[in-house]
Amino acid sequence: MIFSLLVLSPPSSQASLSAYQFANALLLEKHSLYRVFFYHDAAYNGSSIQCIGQGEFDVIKAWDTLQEQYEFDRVVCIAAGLKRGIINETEALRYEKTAYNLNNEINLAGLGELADATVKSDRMITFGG
Amino acid sequence: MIFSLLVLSPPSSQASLSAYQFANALLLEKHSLYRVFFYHDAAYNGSSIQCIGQGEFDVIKAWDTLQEQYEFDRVVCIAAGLKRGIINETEALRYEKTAYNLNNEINLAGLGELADATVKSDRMITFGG
Amino acid sequence: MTENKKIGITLRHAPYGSDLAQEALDATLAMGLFGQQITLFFLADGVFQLLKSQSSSDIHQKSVEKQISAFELYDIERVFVCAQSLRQRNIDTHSLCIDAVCLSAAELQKALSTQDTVLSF
Amino acid sequence: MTENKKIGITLRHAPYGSDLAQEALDATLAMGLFGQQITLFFLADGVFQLLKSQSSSDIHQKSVEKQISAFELYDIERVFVCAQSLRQRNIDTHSLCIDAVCLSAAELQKALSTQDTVLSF
Amino acid sequence: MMSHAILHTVNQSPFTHSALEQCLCYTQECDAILLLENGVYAALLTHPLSDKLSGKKCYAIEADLQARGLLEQTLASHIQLINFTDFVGLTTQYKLVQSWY
Amino acid sequence: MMSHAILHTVNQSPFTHSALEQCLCYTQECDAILLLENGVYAALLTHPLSDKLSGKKCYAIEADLQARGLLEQTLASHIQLINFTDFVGLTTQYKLVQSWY
Repeated sequence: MIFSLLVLSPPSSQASLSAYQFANALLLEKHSLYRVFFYHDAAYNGSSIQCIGQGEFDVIKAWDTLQEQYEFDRVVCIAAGLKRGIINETEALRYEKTAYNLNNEINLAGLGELADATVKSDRMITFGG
Repeated sequence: MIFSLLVLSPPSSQASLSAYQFANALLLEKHSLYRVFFYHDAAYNGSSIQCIGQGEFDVIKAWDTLQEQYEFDRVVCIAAGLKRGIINETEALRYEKTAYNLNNEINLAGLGELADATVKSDRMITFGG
Repeated sequence: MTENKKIGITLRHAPYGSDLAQEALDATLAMGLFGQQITLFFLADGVFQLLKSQSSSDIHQKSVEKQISAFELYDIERVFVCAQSLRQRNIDTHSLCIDAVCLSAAELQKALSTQDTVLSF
Repeated sequence: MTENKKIGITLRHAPYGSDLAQEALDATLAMGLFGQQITLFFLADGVFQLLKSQSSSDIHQKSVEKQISAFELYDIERVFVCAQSLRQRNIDTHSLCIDAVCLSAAELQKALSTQDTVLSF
Repeated sequence: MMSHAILHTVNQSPFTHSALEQCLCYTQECDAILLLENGVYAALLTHPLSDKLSGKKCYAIEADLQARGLLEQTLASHIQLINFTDFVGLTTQYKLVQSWY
Repeated sequence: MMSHAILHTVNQSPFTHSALEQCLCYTQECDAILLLENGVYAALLTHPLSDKLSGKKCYAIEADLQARGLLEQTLASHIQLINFTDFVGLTTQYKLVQSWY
């Protein structure tokens, strides 16, 4: 089956870990993952500059590793990302910000990508809270 | 009276606005504000690269403006900031990150600053949720 | 996106306490824009989003009521609201800012189960 | 910090669902380190933090039980837990990982009101 | 100033979250309760804790009621509507502030 | 695959949050409920919705019970403990997944 995930929770919430664990499990089961759409405070899962202590789990890095093994799309909603300070170089220039922090493996894109994923996937699972 | 605030909520939560409105009101009433300590997901209130649309309220910028008018301390807990990707130049170098995004008016400091504020203030008010 | 799917969107959170309700409505309008067949389910505290006379400028947030009033422009016409949730909160249907269809919990469950997919806000 | 204040810390959230409980306990230990006179109040779902036999490696989080076991080292000895919250959750005091003093809601209210300040987690 | 009284703030909807219920559990006679943000939905008359609340000194942030369209609804009459300046004043009158969220 | 059945996920503690109560309101016979994260506290026997839950097909993520020390407690016997692979399997068996959080 084709899955997509809508993630709404920041890394501090276990729901963002559950989303990753669900993605990992479905890919191991030979299902395919079309897109993971990070919205609301889940936009913070798009950072590239989180500093995780040794021995602690880095959920963003875990997504990176999963994406190296399997093909799927990771998107941070551009509107959600902008207002939370998760931006790429283009937006940093446009808004005259001194830095950008979007993870290289993630796209900043509009809500159309959520609509597209909802239509093209057999299952859309929401992780919130 | 001397106040300090412990803020636990991200900018997406109204509690972070309430903290600002409370600070603004107490300063107008000629009380003094010793420290605002951003902890847990409130660390995200330390970003300098949020991009807020025209006509929308930017709570981080509002804190900046308030701090220009009155003297008080704004601290993001360093442990909370590091794991959430709210870092200054020093930490970016230490952790070999490509960017840093901490607001210039905010210090990254340890929980001792929370203990200090709790002891030195007549009132410590928590804004969470 | 040529397929046409029945997409249910559940909205269960009170507005303003966090911006989840606003962002959920933004997503709803975007789904409408992309020509999908959308049904909205306002449940539990989500019914508070539908109240008339919201005036949120003093708390510096954009009005959820205004977002909801734009539904028609986006061809979002199937709007269900939970009668029991309204009753528990003492909200009369005259206090709602749009014409929503009041359904019982059982009817809502049934309507939800006929969707092809659901986004849970 | 020469002053010595009576600082109450209320802990009301279940562990692991978010890292709030962990961060609250980190703050608690830091307050202890700074030699303040601390009293902890485990209320409502906060009592779940005190359960024995937590094993959180499979959900990739550090153990709240371990943090709590460090209280003694930090001279945090006044630990109150709400008897009613335990009872509602069917938790026996033998299932707790530290010796906490069980108090009624009224006693807890009274103990809280004698603090000089409170941090609400 | 009330030397042993507590100001309790509640910012979650009583229809969804137990914050107010918890608060009422640990509140004594001389304490006061301030409803703000989504906590102001407790000013509606019908929620299950309305009776319990009516015995307490209770305040609510008016701007939060206004934002949510609640000023047009039937509200508990004993709840006093205030602004943030009043909120600051309350925190100076009570020795402690406990936040329920 | 059950063509009109829904898998409901609940990740909030039933002692603090109404997510499970809301879920039970909109659940029919053929639906199933999956408890995860703080939702697994609903596996404790004493919470007020325990009876209602016992009539439903119910699952819980074992790692979440283990993390919270709940495997040592008395749990509702009809709840089936599963892992994330099983969770994925369930989502393929039910047409829809509604998340209560």
